[in-house]
Amino acid sequence: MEQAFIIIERIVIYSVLISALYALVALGFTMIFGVGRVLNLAHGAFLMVGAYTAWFAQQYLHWDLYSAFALAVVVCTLLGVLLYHGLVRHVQRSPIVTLIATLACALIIEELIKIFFTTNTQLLAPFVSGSVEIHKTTVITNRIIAFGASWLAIILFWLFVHRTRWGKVILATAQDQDGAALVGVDVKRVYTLTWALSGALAGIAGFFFASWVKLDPFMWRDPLIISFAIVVVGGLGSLKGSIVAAYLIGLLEVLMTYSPSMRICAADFRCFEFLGSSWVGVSSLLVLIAILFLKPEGLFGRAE
Amino acid sequence: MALLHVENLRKSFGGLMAVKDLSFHVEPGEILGLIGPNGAGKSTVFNLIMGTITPDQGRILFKGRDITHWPTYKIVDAGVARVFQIARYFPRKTVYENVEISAIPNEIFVRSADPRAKTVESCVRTGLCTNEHCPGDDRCLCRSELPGMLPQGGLRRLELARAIGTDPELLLLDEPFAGLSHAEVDEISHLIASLRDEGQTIVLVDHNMRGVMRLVDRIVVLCFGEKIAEGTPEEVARNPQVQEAYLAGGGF
Amino acid sequence: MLTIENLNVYYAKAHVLKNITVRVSPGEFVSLIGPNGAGKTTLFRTISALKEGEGRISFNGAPLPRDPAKVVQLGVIHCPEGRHLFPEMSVKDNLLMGAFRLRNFDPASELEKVYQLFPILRERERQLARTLSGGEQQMLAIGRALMGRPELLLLDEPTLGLAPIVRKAIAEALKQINESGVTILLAEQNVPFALAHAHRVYLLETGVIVKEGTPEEFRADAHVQQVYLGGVS
Amino acid sequence: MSLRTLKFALLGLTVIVAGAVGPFLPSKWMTTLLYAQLFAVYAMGWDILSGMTGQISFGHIFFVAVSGYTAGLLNLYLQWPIWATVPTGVVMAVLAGLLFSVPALRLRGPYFSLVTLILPLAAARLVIILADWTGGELGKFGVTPLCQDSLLNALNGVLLRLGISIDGFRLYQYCNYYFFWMLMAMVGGGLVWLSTSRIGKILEAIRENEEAVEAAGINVAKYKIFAFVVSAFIVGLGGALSVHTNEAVFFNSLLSLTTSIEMIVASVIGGMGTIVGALWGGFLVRGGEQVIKELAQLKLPIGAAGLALSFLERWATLIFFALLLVLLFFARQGLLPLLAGLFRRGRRIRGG
Repeated sequence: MEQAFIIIERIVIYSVLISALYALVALGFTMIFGVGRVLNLAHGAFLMVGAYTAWFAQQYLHWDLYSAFALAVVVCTLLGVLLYHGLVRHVQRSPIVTLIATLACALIIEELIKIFFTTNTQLLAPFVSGSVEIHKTTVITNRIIAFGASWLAIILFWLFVHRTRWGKVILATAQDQDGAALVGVDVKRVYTLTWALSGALAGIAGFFFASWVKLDPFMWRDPLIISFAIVVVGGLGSLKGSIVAAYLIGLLEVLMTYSPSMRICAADFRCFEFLGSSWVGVSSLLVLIAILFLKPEGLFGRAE
Repeated sequence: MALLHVENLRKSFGGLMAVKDLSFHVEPGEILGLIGPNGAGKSTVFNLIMGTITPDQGRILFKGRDITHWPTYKIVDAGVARVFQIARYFPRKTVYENVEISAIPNEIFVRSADPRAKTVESCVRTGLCTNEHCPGDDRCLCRSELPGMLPQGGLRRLELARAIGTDPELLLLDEPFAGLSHAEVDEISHLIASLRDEGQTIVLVDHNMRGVMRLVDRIVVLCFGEKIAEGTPEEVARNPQVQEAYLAGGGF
Repeated sequence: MLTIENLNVYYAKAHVLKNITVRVSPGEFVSLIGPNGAGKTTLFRTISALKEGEGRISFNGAPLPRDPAKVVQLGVIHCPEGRHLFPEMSVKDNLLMGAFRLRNFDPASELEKVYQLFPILRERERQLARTLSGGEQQMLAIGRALMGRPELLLLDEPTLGLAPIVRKAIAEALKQINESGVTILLAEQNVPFALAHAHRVYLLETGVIVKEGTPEEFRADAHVQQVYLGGVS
Repeated sequence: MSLRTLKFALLGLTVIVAGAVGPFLPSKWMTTLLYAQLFAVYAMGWDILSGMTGQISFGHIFFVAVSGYTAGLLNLYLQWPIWATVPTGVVMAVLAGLLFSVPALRLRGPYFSLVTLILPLAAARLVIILADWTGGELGKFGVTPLCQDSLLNALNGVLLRLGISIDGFRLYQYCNYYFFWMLMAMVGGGLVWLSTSRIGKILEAIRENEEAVEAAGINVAKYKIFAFVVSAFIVGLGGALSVHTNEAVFFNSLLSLTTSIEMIVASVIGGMGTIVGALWGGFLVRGGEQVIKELAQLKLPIGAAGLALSFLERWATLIFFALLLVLLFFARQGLLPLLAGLFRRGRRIRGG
């Protein structure tokens, strides 16, 4: 009984922590779709660039952690603007070409990282090392910091969008592009701003994502899938929906880690594990496919 | 027996009742005018008949069969065709190929009659290509022309040819004169009259009375989703309710 | 004030507007009538730089810039067909967005002017724009355009799909707006509405201006009477 | 000349050239072209669905994997012979296509593409979970070869009687090469025929305006599902056969996301929806890859050039992707339509 309670407590704490990071990971992706109707398949690669920038600054330039973090955010912001002006702006009209082009960008970034930093796994130094006890659950301190930072970023973002002039302009453009142009909004500038913001958010998310897991040239795929899943479950372009969805998917993944797994073994000792931690990634993908089939507009989205 | 029966049709979008307990019928060989100001629900009625949207209530009978919940292609197969107000063509196919799609039967594995003869017939009948253009069919003018090069009147003919290509018993025309010049209006209305003379049953939607007065046999007047009058053009024109709600419209 | 000379506009290969020449003087109320698909909306979109065109468009003597934001900055404000409101924003926020071009203004008094014109909007102030009825949405769209303090107001099909009583209210409002000194260019299919308060009228058919004159001349014209004023009665 | 005749002529020409150059190819290039032919089959399979109907699939490699893993694993663990594994693999791919296509009818544009992109990602995870059987990312060797000793001996006998003597490895290569050459020719012929038939006309029309097709009395869903099934059949066939050529189930050849994207690129470069264009695009992509690799391996002793080329070696894949991006940008219309345009203009000049 005692044991069961501890497991439930752990599931709750871990899923609350990781879900905040997931929401942050998806935030920039959601915004770009919400405002410009563009699905940026290079979003995961943005996170990766952020993570590697911070790591590079620490490892080779011997910068302190805060400067490395700042550099990561700046580099990602510039990357967002660069990708928009160099590529997306010209192909935006065809959603399919945009998908192919942004995916190709992600693969190019993956190649670049392979060339410069090899395929070896790297570790990013955490802000604070060590761990703390919450009741009877041990939690790595850095993850609590990531949780706090994620929520801080989300709240600041929300305040920016709803309380500032330029935030409202972004909202207006998202709701009706022609309408915005006709009250005097420079729509191209708004797009540039959203891509810069999306890059910055990806830089922050990349830093914490990397310090949560690890760095390698393939690390962009998971955040991209998480962003998809969250955005699709939450309804494309809805911030509130995204946060709820992030928590659903975070909970599902943590549950998967702690779910009793079934090991089925053949006579020759070849085994197959049903459920359990190796299913963490598969479960959210399957949920994603199921939702797209059943309710293409997302659980919390309105049909367009 | 009437060709088409619409019974107590009702459809609302959000809180707005677009079609309200509408009933009317279409006799074989006649042209029925469905008239009403913008937003009266005329296009919604066509969408309901074609199965693009499903009604909240009521049914639609075509040749005695209930087609209310059929998919569009099946309704077209049964013999109802629609001409859209805004042409919905295949921009990268030639005019001829555009019409050809309608002449191809809905079968993947069964070998069926050659669609060529029917395609040429539809092109010629709507004046899209004249017989000189298609003597042996192969050097037909329509073969090299893309729809984007056609004038408004030509596009309307293309739409008509595509509809006729499906061998319809009932033809629904959605604002056939919209966006046409004065001369083109005359041409298209001659074309519609000639189709009627060949025995084609037609339902024609328009928001303006004048263009259709001399074409139609009977008129149903819609206003805010409701039928407010029905009868011959003369009867309807005399109807005080029509004059008040539609023609006069409180000054405009 | 607004001069359009020999304007040609194409969609892909289709020639939508052919050699259009239109002039609007300060303080005028000019209507542009014509059937569906004649090119009225295209003309408006070209003026407000949402669409490219060949020809000269000048405003107060200078060529009109080819960037929608800059056109608005000059006080040429387009109230588009289909309204293009911000559906998830409140009525008030929609109106305030309308004043985006103004650097310093007093929101309360500007809002008050719009509420005077359309009192119903005051009641709906906090409601989301998408929850309004069609007529209220149209009033909001006009109100939003007014918040930008237009010198020239371009109104595209404001009566589309509206009940006669609402049309009457909008016609009255347009008259007041014009009398307060705003120049109006109105595109309408509903000819009686377009003629009601206009000083001058253009008739556009398949991309060509076929007639220009006063409302009286239009009412007297046999062709206009037969085709656009419903020769039934 | 009708479009169909033109396409068959271009296809025939390509097939004849590919067949004729075979004996003159050095071993390395023969392998490259062998895989180029396989890839061309994938690209044509993709084109009949995505190029023709406009439902852009990002994850067609999924159907390669379903068929390839089915065939390979049945052969490895149950010792099924080739004549049983390949049809079973293809049937599984077709079933997967059918199962996927019905609910996918609800999805439009980018949503459809997204779901197809997720399929191979999910499959990759499953392959890794089942690594004890599938070999995970490393793959599993020991699949029965397509060209078995008995077949090679028989071939050798025939050739000897004709007075030709070929050494064992070369013969083995020839066998595989011409096997895929035949597959490419048959698939190409079948798909060119289908794409220029009435069915092809309808598939193209669906790409341009679905509503108008429905209004013409045609069941769009039925045709979309049909295209999906044909497409899954073709790429499934290629996948199952490739497993027997490689004599292994390789994660990288059966489930690589890059290959999935390359199918799109091949078809776009060649001209979407033209089939023959996809075939050419397939050769260009695989050939181009090899050319870049070859260039990268050239080590010239002369200063700057030598440096530049050894630099290329590490950058080969990256340069390849960048080139693809550039091609996507500038050759969006595709090679075949470009040629057809020139051809038409030429005829007009001659005629008028």
